[in-house]
Amino acid sequence: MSIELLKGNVAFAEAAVRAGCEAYFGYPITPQTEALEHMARRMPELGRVFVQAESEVAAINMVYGAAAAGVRTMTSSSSPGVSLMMEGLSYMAGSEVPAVLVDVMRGGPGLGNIAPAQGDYLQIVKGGGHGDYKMIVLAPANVQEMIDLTVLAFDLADRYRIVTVLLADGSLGQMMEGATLPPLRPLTERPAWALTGARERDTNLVSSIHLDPEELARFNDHLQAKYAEIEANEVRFEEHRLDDARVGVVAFGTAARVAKTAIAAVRDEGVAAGLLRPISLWPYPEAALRALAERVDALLVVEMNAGQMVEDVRRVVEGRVPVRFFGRTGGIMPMPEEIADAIREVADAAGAGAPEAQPQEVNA
Amino acid sequence: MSIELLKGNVAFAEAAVRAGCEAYFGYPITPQTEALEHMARRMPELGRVFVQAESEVAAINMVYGAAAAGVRTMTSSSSPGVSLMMEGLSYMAGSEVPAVLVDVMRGGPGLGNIAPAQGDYLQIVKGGGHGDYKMIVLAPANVQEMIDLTVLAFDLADRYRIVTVLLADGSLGQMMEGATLPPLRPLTERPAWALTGARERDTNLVSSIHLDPEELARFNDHLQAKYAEIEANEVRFEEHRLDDARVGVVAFGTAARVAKTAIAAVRDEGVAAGLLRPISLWPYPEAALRALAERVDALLVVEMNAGQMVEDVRRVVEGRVPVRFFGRTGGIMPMPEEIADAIREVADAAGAGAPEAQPQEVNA
Amino acid sequence: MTTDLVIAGFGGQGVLFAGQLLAHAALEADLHTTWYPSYGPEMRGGTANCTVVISDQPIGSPVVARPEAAIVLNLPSLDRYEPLVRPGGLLIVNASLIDRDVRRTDLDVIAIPADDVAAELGSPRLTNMVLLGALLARRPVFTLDHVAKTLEAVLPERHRHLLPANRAALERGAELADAVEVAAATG
Amino acid sequence: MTTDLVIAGFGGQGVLFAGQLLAHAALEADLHTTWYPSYGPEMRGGTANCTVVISDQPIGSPVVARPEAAIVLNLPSLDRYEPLVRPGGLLIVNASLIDRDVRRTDLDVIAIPADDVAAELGSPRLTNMVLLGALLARRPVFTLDHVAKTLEAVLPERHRHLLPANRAALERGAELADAVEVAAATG
Amino acid sequence: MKGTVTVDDALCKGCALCIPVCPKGLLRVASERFNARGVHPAELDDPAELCTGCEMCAIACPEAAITVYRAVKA
Amino acid sequence: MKGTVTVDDALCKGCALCIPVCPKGLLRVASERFNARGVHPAELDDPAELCTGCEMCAIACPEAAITVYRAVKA
Amino acid sequence: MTVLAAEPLLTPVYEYPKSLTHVPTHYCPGCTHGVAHRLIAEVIDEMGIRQDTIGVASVGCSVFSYRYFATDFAQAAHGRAPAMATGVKRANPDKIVFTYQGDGDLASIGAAEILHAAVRGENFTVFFLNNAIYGMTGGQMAPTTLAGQKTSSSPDGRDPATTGAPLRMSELLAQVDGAAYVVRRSLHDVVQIRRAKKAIRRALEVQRQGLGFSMVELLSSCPTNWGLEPTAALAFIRDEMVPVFPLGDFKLPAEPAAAAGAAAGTGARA
Amino acid sequence: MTVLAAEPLLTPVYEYPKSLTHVPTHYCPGCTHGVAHRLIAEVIDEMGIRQDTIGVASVGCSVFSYRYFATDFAQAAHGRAPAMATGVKRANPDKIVFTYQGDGDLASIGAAEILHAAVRGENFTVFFLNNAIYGMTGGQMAPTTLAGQKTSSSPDGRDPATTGAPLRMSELLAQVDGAAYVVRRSLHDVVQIRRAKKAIRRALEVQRQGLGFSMVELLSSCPTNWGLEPTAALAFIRDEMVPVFPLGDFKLPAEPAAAAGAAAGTGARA
Ligand SMILES: Cc1ncc(C[n+]2csc(CCOP(=O)(O)OP(=O)(O)O)c2C)c(N)n1
Ligand SMILES: Cc1ncc(C[n+]2csc(CCOP(=O)(O)OP(=O)(O)O)c2C)c(N)n1
Ligand code: SF4
Ligand code: SF4
Ligand code: SF4
Ligand code: SF4
Ligand code: SF4
Ligand code: SF4
Ligand SMILES: [Mg+2]
Ligand SMILES: [Mg+2]
Repeated sequence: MSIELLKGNVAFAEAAVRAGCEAYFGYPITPQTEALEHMARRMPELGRVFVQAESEVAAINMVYGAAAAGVRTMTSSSSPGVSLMMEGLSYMAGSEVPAVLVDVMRGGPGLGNIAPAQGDYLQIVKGGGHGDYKMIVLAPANVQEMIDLTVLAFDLADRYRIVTVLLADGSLGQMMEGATLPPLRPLTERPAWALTGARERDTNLVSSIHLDPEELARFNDHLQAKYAEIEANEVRFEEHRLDDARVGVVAFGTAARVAKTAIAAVRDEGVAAGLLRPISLWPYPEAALRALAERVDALLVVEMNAGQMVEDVRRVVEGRVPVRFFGRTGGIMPMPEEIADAIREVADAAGAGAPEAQPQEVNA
Repeated sequence: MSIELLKGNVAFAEAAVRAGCEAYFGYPITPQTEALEHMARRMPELGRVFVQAESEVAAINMVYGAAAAGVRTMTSSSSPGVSLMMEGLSYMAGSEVPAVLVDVMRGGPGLGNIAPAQGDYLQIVKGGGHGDYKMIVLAPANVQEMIDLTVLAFDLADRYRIVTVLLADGSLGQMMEGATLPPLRPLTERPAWALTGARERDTNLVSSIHLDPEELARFNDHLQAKYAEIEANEVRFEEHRLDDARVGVVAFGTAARVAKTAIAAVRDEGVAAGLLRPISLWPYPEAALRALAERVDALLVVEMNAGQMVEDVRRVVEGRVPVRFFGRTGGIMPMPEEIADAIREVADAAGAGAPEAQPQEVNA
Repeated sequence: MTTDLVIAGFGGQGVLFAGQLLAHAALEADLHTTWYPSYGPEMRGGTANCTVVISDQPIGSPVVARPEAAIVLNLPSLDRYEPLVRPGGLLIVNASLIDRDVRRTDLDVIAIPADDVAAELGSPRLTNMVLLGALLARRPVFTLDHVAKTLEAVLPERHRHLLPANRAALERGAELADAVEVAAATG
Repeated sequence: MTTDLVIAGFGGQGVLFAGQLLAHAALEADLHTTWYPSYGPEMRGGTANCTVVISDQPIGSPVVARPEAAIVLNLPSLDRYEPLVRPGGLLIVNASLIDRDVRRTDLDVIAIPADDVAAELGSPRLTNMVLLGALLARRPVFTLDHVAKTLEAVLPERHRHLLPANRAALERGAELADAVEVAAATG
Repeated sequence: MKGTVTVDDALCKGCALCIPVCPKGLLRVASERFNARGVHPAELDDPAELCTGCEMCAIACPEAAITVYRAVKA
Repeated sequence: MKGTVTVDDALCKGCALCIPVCPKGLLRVASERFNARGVHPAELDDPAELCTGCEMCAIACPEAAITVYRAVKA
Repeated sequence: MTVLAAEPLLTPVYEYPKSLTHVPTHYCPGCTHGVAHRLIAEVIDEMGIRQDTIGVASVGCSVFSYRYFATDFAQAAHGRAPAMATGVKRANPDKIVFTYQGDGDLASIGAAEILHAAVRGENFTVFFLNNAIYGMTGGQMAPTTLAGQKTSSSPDGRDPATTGAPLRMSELLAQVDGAAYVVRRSLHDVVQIRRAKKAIRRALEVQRQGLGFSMVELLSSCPTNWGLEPTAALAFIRDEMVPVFPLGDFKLPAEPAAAAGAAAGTGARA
Repeated sequence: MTVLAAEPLLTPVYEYPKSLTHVPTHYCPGCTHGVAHRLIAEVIDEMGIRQDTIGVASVGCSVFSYRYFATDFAQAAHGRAPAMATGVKRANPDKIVFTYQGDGDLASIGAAEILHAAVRGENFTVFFLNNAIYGMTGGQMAPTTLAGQKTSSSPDGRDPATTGAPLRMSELLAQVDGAAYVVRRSLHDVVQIRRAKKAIRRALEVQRQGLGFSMVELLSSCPTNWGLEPTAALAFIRDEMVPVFPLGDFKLPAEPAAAAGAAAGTGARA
């Protein structure tokens, strides 16, 4: 369990292997291809399944099949490839199979570029596929979390029979950082509902069709009840220097880690800023955010997009406190200096700026 | 310009023809197939392009091509088919080509069923594809609007070089109602940016790639500026019996028209309910909703899904007034009686119930 | 003033067309109308039904939980719609295919052996018109004449020769309905 | 205490590996570190660079707008990074490929003909190590020894024989840097 | 009697595909009665006990509605 | 002189594909100089004016960097 | 053994297959989807593999086929059954996996998935019901629709100039090295049905032997959307479809020597 | 006419094509994508159709091909160039439309789109650059990767047992009635390059005559991801690829009589 210098893409792939992923299906796309390449080597080595699919459409439907067969399975891709998976993801939700998807986001829309971005928040968190469904969405902010949250993703997927998404970005995929890999876990048992041949049991069916509206409505009620349970149990977030904060920064993933550097900088000037970092983007840390909104003077949402999560923040905060947004698009990582400037501005506007900029007590 | 009894699917298809649609590409799917079938007959009749694509993936990319060539073009589909178009739609946003997409929504998630639903709100309105992009989304509530908004969709698409979506549901597609078709318009000229061969001009390029992050960021800024312009100019909504309303119902499409029947019923009992019906789901009628929230005691959002637009309502209302939700999933249309019950409950809870249920003045 | 009704039977029994004819007639009479179909899972031979709403006001919901009238052409449709018709409403039953009695006593029930009547009139395809005639006898939203004229307008050229037979079926249905006393008091 | 730097050049000049070596060395020394690469659009022969941050604290941003040090291996990289290095920072220039002078006067500039030195040492692949040696002379985050040991640990077996040459390159680079006076005052 | 067949009324859709394939012409549509799905089912009309149990009808039936029996030497 | 060629330095990537195809072996890599993209470009080395303008080199060049000239009877 | 009458003793020689569920199908009267189901079920019975078999239903009229087979089943997205089956089979290499797909599903939207399943030599079996039309959605043109055939999306008959000529998938997939067994049969009469059953058996045997991708294309009727009576629909298959989609063995496994005697890719009529 | 020296008068016989933009490419040194570009541009020049031509770039190393051609251009989503080109061409029936696609793009993710463009007989031209690898994403296995070939996603060499054998798209598409002209050429030496150019010309002529779908497959090098020097990469095409992907004419238009003399579908080497 020693610390190794690991590339994010390799880290999550190997973490999946350690978590007992038995079948990987994927299609190359920058900036996550190293993960597929890692799996191409590792899975056959362990006698597990690696298939380079003909497309992302095929990949997600292969995952669907392997998941229906009851094995831990996954795919990984990046934004355009993930867009091609929307139908498949909706089907998987509609038949309640567990699986893990890693989206290493890049600049969009369209072909865009291969630089890091967070432009798929709405697509992944709100459901880019048709119908009412949710996926658990986990947002790592460093290579260690790429590992830990991948393992957690498999566990949550199985526990709730749901697709769990690791929503990373090109920066987390491409960067190297010190991190520790967990030991290799034994493979999981096939669940009772899985398709393994109807030997000594009734036949099993994995399907998302409910032609009768009343029946489909009941199924949807069941899904919604499950989602409510997940909302009650699986919220995850990090609070960073929030104890005395007057300005709350809300950010996830890479934007959050850059924001930490910015917060350190403005703290040195006496601006009491802190960070709420949602780790689970769904379920969203609504209670924590609401509580934060009660105690700070203003919120600043920082994202590597044109403003997506900020909609959720506004929805949850319900006007309790001004919500400002700072974003960079195009695959540009915001620089700590830019974020610090934004924090200063928000603080000044809210009367929570640095001591010299305003008269009231700082040590309050 | 006489009133005809028209099926919704046929109505919007013929409206597209009249609006000068030169190329239709589609793939059969219930409950919108009549539109494709209508186009299969009408387009060749007029010497225009009809292609039954091999899939929805192909259909949207054919639309992309025809749009790039500068002709009015469209496709239509239903929920699972629309999910397959997400990559293509993101590309089209990324290269700013105009086109019209009609989504005749059905019960989901997955294969679900073919009954009417509104479960694609988030997918269509928030962007089911990757990256930061928007589509203008128009929600008809009767067959006449299936026609009028289709014509408008083409005009808006061209004006802003954007994909405009007609977000209908199986009920609007399948029902027949009296409606008037507009006269056949002349075909539009090819715009200057279109791909028509570089004769007596520089070469044109239709592309969504911007490898340099700064360049892509600038492009995104341009997109966002365009979106802001659309938000300023293209908000559309209907206010129904809101003048004296104490309970505001917010609903779109079929849910809204059923709600009208419910409102009539509760009004007869003295419950002062009214309806705000967003016609443009993006841009969303935020100002109208905010104003409404200032003057009613409570809002009730009614949708044929598990609660999607209600997120936007909550975001906009910012806690000004309680927001309640009533929804039916599975392809079930809510019955007027159910909605009336929900209105009564909300009214009672907010102290805006029927006269006998509460003491205060009714004529206020 | 709003009338709403359901016409239900097997696919192929002409229930959808009968509803459309009513809707067309309504439009011809400058009324508002909606026609809304629904099908069972079978590819053919399964159930089909449609809801027609006719009103002098713009119509909200095109579906109704409890229709004011129902025409049922087969047993599954009777089973499904008998409990739903509004108290005091109208229930028209195709007695040729349905041999059970209607259980509710708060409805105006008209049972007509419509398939047999249609056969007598020379075509099994007239069943729906016979029943429609019965409906119009009880709910005179339009005259038979108006409906027959509408039929003339909507029938494709190649089917025009069927007009007299259709008219006869409408009339026969109306006659048979007129012969039935209004049974139920308004609930 | 945080050090951040950029290493930039053509793809194939070993800039990514040089950065990784620093990151490995940092980890070996129980420090926090991030390595972050970036490439130009060319499939090969284009530009490549990496940012390395080393700190005794957890690292926020893996990229820096204004690095504290930069090693530039070709002219486009000098053009790009010269304006960005923090005032008073360190700029190490591969003089073999860059014939223009550094314009800024508020930097500690070390120009080394690293390709030529590498050629002298017997392999054109040692350019990056020569420049790294120069960096370590000016920013003694680790000893040359520590870096050489790290190299031993990370080099795949089949490349182990290159260790002595690499070590020599590091040392030669350090020597050449030591020979250059610290020019700029802290801006 | 060499063989006989039964038609499962619950499964039969009255498609009549079994009828022309019987080499002896022993099957007919029961046009005087409906089954539960509202169609006239097929039935064996073999007063002379000509059925050979050749299975042709069963092979043609899309609903697997026909069971074929053959006489065994007792 | 029957022909000659020029190599566009701005386009040449130094891939050397033109070199083996010249029937007269007249092209070489200019290993003593770099072009702006940092590679050694190809160049004609034809002091004896042997080039026939046969175009082989140009046909092989992926960058369309070579222009071929042929002598015309003046 | 059921005894019908006292004398003589009558033994059932053809009974409802054990691998069907006794649920009445939703297919139109006379639709040969039902025949295909029955044949597959009979073969599963005969091979004794019901408990080891996993089916993958597609989207088309056969979307509910999972209701009728007494085996484990998955229901795939439109066109993606071969991808889903890849996942199912790779996770269950010792089970028998089959897909059941229509011509719209397999030859149109799912063209990439079927081709690549064949290319990879996925060791499962595809039952490809070609009825030259989109049945479920009400009769639109399929890639296999005949030239001149009227459908709801080719109202004047399919025009090869704008929509192409019928696509012969068996011939196409037989080109691919990973395909072990690719044949076309028809369901239009008793003789053909018997041949079809043999092919179904052979395909599942090929899978059991691990020889790679196997596919049985079955020409099937759609009386409803063709607008023909059930028997006329069978005649349509025989007279109109078979000439365009010749019956035959397009790819047979190398060993053991092909029993049917037809060489791979010859397309000789069976 | 440029004059280089005074005596003798030198006339350019080979010049930079007018249909290229003079923008230096981003391709790796020695990559034959550049050769293909040049040939297409030369043919466009010779046919005088630059102002009537619309290209559709795909996603792969050639994603930026729009930068290099001096014609109108669209940039399609990965694999979807044939669908996009269908839209472009149907809206511009009198223009010359071509797609430029790699083997990952055309044979893998875009398999359905290319097949159906061919089935419909779409009247545009496809230039299919087969380099047996995914160049742009750094060298993963393609459907055309040779058996045993090491790539970053087949690190021990492509194993036909689990990943299938190389897919021959030209042979496959030639099966389809809508395909008018389908040939394979190579870019590995001057003779082959000349033949390739002729085929490119022929394909565009076929389109100009409205005969239907045309495709020229070009065996191309990827020195970078094959890990070979440019010249060694050309030898790899000749020695390793050509035996698996035989050069030849797989489909020629019925009339006028095929000039090359090779019968459709014979796969005879050119
Ligand atoms: C993504 C998607 N697109 C379209 C449909 C609608 N759809 C259902 S079945 C079908 C075609 C079925 O035709 P075929 O595969 O030939 O089967 P058949 O009904 O003829 O047996 C289509 C287009 C769908 N369910 N999903
Ligand atoms: C939907 C989608 N999936 C994956 C990618 C990533 N991608 C870009 S190019 C490419 C493969 C290119 O290979 P090929 O088509 O053979 O072209 P080459 O680079 O070899 O010329 C892939 C997988 C993408 N851009 N979009
Ligand atoms: S078993 Fe043979 S003889 Fe008997 S009814 Fe059936 S087809 Fe006729
Ligand atoms: S073939 Fe079968 S379903 Fe059809 S009529 Fe005969 S027994 Fe009935
Ligand atoms: S034109 Fe011919 S002879 Fe002249 S340099 Fe080129 S290849 Fe050699
Ligand atoms: S082939 Fe072209 S690019 Fe390559 S070295 Fe020769 S001139 Fe330069
Ligand atoms: S629609 Fe056609 S294919 Fe579908 S069940 Fe009916 S007859 Fe069979
Ligand atoms: S990666 Fe390969 S295909 Fe791409 S440009 Fe380089 S050599 Fe050519
Ligand atoms: Mg079909
Ligand atoms: Mg390639």
